[in-house]
Amino acid sequence: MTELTKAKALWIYETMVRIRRFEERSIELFQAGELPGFLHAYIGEEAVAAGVCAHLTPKDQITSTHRGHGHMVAKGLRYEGMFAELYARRTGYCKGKGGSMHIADQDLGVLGANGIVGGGIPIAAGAALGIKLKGGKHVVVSFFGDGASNEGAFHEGINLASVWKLPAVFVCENNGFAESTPRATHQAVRDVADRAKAYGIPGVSVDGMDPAAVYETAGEAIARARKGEGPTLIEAKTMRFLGHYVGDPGTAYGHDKEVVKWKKRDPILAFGAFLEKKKWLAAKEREEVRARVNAEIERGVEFARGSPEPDLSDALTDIYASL
Amino acid sequence: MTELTKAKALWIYETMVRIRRFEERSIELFQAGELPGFLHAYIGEEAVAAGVCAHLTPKDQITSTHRGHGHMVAKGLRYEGMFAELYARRTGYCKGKGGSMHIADQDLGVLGANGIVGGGIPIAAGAALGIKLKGGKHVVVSFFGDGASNEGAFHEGINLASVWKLPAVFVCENNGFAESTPRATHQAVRDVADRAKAYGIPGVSVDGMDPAAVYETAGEAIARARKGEGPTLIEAKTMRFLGHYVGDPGTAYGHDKEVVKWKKRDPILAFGAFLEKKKWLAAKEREEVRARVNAEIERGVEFARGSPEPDLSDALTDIYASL
Amino acid sequence: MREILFREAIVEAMAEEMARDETVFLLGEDIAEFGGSYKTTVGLLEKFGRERVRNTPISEQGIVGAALGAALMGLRPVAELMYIDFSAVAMDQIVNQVAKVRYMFGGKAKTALVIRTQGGAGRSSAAQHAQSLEAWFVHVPGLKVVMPSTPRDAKGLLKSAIRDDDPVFFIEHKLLYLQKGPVPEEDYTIPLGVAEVKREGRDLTIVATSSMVGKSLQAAAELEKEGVSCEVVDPRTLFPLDKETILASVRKTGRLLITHEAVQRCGWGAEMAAIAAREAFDHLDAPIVRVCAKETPVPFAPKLESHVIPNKDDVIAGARALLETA
Amino acid sequence: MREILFREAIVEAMAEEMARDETVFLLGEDIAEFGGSYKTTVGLLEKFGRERVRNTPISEQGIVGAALGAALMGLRPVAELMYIDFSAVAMDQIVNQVAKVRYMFGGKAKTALVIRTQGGAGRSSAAQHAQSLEAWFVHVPGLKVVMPSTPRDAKGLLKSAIRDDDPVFFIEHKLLYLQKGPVPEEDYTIPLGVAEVKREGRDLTIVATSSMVGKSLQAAAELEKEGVSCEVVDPRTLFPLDKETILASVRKTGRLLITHEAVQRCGWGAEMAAIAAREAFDHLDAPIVRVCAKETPVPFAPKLESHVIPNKDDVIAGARALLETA
Ligand SMILES: Cc1ncc(C[n+]2csc(CCOP(=O)(O)OP(=O)(O)O)c2C)c(N)n1
Ligand SMILES: Cc1ncc(C[n+]2csc(CCOP(=O)(O)OP(=O)(O)O)c2C)c(N)n1
Ligand SMILES: [Mg+2]
Ligand SMILES: [Mg+2]
Repeated sequence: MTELTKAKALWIYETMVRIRRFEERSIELFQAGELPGFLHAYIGEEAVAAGVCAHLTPKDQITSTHRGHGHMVAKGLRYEGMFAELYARRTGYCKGKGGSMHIADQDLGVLGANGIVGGGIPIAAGAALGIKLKGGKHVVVSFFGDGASNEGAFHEGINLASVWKLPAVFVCENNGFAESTPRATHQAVRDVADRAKAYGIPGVSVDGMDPAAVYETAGEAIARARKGEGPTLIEAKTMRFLGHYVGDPGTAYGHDKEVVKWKKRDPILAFGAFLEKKKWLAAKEREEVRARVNAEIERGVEFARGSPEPDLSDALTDIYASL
Repeated sequence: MTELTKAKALWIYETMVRIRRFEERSIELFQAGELPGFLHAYIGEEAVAAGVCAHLTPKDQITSTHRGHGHMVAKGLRYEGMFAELYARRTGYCKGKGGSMHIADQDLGVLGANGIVGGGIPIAAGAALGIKLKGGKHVVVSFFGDGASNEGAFHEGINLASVWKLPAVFVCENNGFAESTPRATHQAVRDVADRAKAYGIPGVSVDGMDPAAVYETAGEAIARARKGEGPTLIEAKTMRFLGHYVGDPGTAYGHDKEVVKWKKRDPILAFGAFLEKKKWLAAKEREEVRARVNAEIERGVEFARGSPEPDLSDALTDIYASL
Repeated sequence: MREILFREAIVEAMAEEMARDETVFLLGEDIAEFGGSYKTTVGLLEKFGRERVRNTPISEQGIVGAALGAALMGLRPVAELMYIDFSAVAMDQIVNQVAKVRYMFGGKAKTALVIRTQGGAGRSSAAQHAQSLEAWFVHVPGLKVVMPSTPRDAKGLLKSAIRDDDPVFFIEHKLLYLQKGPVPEEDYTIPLGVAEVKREGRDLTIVATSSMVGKSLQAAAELEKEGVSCEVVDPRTLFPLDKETILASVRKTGRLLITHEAVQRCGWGAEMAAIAAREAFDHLDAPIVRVCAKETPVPFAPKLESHVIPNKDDVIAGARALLETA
Repeated sequence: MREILFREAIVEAMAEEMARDETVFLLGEDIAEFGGSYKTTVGLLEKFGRERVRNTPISEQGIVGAALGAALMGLRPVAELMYIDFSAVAMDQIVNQVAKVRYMFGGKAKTALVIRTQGGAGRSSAAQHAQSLEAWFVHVPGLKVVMPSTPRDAKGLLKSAIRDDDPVFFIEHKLLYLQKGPVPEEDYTIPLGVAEVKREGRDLTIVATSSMVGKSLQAAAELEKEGVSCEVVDPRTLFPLDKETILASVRKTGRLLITHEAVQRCGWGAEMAAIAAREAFDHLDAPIVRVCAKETPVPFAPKLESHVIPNKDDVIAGARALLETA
């Protein structure tokens, strides 16, 4: 069993705050018309990214999704490069060519957000294969949503990982909706974790609003993977607090009603309270975290704003390594 | 429970013989160089097609595979048109344009063999949707192999059928091999039937060498589907007695060893013995069946041989309904 | 004539055909309560109910396969793929199944279905949400391919597509949805396979598809001021292709510019150029010019995106270059 | 020089690169004990073991995705798709992931991988096992596309493809596997992006790909007897394309025939024709001729199949027509 130490708990708390604040600030900037494209906010689901990534080193890899900012922050990407990417600046993680849905940084073990639902899952299997073939002890975590678990890529990717016993962990962030489509109308299975049975691998459902629970469950799966015992499917039951994308009020499909009860379980508030009870983090210290994060956020935004736009010639580089 | 009447039992027996003889004769013709393309023989698996199709009317639909002749015969397609198709004649079910892997006849409820492994599964879901929308009481049976159950199309098609509670039955003919790849190396799940759990539908494993068992299991699933209770995944454990395609000796990958024990359970011999014990079919009558089928076979072959080849102009028809 | 949005024209076309023919139904991701990502199915759930306006799981192979299966049973499904980029997920069903069953089955198959999708750049949606992939589908015998450029065409062509007995791949452009234009109130259709001369001219022919039609008309208006008279032809359906109308224009003007939003290499414009170079060889006074996207994935940065996607000025520059060559 | 089969050349290329570089490994359906459907991996399991010669489940999205993931980790996977027709199943991974990650990630991504596949008609394999789909992949920035026509080219190009840092889509023709040809014994590579003049000539240029190269050489030999001198150019890689070599030939002969096995409309020949019509406009003495497959799914009947697929006589007829026009 993976014990949650004070240091890890504080890291998780701060990471959740860092994710939340990144998203809140991005939304402001987006609504102010400063950011092009569109955004899918991770707010409400922070416990999943933070609880899982607490186990990962920079050499461990993740694949992410359209709703990927949370994973990036938790995996150690810096605000500067992330904001710069959202601002489409040259200093962004993808030089402004990728944007919100394609942030990546192989140096920090991020194999990319992905605009194709489910698209990262086979890639994660492949990265795990790569690690295995190279004899490494690292793992790959693939994040995706409940909706993604209906894509063929989910099936093929996990099946491959299971027959090859790859060091991969598949984390389904089950927020009950695929865009506007409630889970009950897009899959008839009781828990997404049950799908593990189709691959002969362990499947675990966990409370995705509780970072300690996520941390523990992920810890076991990741340890299994590191030991060469193969993949696990984790389902974290969670909820996005906002619409599918920034601008979607969520009213058309009952999300607005559903979300009310989930907000009462805000992972940051709940975990903050838990830490206070444990005497690991006082209310005042929470404010310090917040202030520190805010300062960092503003540095990130300033960095991005002050960064140059790409040159027109950048449009035609990075297509090939060599021609 | 679906009782196996004498009439049904005799139909199943004769159907198995009809399949076997069709395949044996096709192989002869192929080896004599009379048939172009390639063939995947169904020999050994006859109990599945016969046991399932015994429940179907011409208005019930099936989708089939590259190894489809057995399904076609069981679904009522005539030797004439089938041989003519293998001979690439104009009188074939597809006017010689489809060949072994694409035989189809919508009038008899055959939505096509398919050269794409898994490709028929979403189509079956769609046909079941079509039936449901039209208010019909018919069902769709989709046949496919163990290998196919690793394709994304399997996952997407069955999930769709399950959320829409469509009148479909998915029959996995688990013969333990996908071409040369043994099942244990292509999927880690114990039984393919376990994959039903990923869709919240019943999954049943049945002895695919025993037509009575297949008949019973399929009967329940089909009845469920007709009643509007949604799809079932049936796994029939079986074995092809020959290589993957005609010409593959099966020696490279251990099939030759594996098949030895299965041949002892030849469904035609075993079911013949069962019928004899039941006093439903004497040894002499078995010979009559065989003779009758053989005569029919030869009529089919003669028909095909005597049929005209397509005209060159046929190459460019049937691409569009109208232009 | 009343003016409505392109996306409203799409909604109307489906509403009318669904009212007219009860075998028509819709399936796709988030097309029900949500009314579609680009609001092209708004109100249809309310009008026609959940059986005929079906939200699907995120399963593009499933969507297209289901459409085909239902079509084989005699229905007329209209499947939506949210972005043309996602057609890649469903490519097997589109190309190996939908397009080929009629032929493989010797003609005995009902395949009256429409796959509606949305493509093109211009919203900073980056490389996986902004492609123009029409050439892939034109390359596949068995499919018909439609790319409307105006609300009027969108409605008339979609109605024809739904009534057509062949599979139609119907591509809408994300930037056109909010364009307004005159659309007749009475029932009408526009046949597949008929191009339209959107503007008459003498000096050169611009063959433009989808979003490039409007940009070409703007370019033509500017060039007019310089005394250059452009004819703008919109093929509207890329297959079947109305070669006659296009070639008649080329023979008249002697100069051809082809423009589309897809990347140039192996884009549809290559086929158009090859046809014109062959069938109007003696009438061409100058080499054919193609004005297409630069050969790169679509970048996120708006500055780069508008750099790689052809615009009015690129058309003007192309036209000038075309007129300067002997 | 010793002669070996095309398929043996493929095996040798992989064996040598695997011996040379231990990051190279293979994955695909039935490539291990079975040695591949067309025997292009025979003996490699024995030489390199099960870790580096990996049988996969029937999961084309999985295969390509896994190749990409492994490449991102610094390996050099060579993935086999048993038939090019099945690339449709994996299209999303090929086009939206493999081809684009380098660009989307701003250049920071290792994507050294090869997708080997097999295409073309001629064995009565019908519509889902006989396509020629190269144009799709040429249309996708980020991919390189190779189509060898001889054992020597196959080996040299495959070795280059494996060493290349970009994703290479490598298309072998099923009918070529059993063709024998001279292949050097010593280590050699053939660079991507370099065409080869397979036969020199004066009167017309035939640009031919894959299986059409051999047929074109036969046609050229026959035409020679009539006093017609054909130059046959094999681009070998469709992207990057060696335009210089091809256009130099066209400028010399003034006449161009393009031939491939894919259907004509929106095939690669359209691009080639558009390029030549533009860049050699003043040198063309006659309209460009394309000799391609008829626009239909591939039929099963051998008689129909050989009717729709272009052959030597079609090339000869095309050449004659080309020479007759002014
Ligand atoms: C292949 C593909 N199909 C559809 C979409 C459009 N799309 C983007 S996000 C989304 C919903 C995803 O739902 P889920 O996987 O549950 O993730 P969530 O948004 O809930 O985090 C859809 C349908 C896409 N991007 N890719
Ligand atoms: C999409 C696709 N991938 C691969 C193939 C090649 N192929 C044809 S049959 C076959 C094995 C199928 O195995 P299974 O589904 O178990 O059916 P079986 O042959 O055992 O009846 C393969 C790999 C194909 N036809 N289609
Ligand atoms: Mg979700
Ligand atoms: Mg099998």
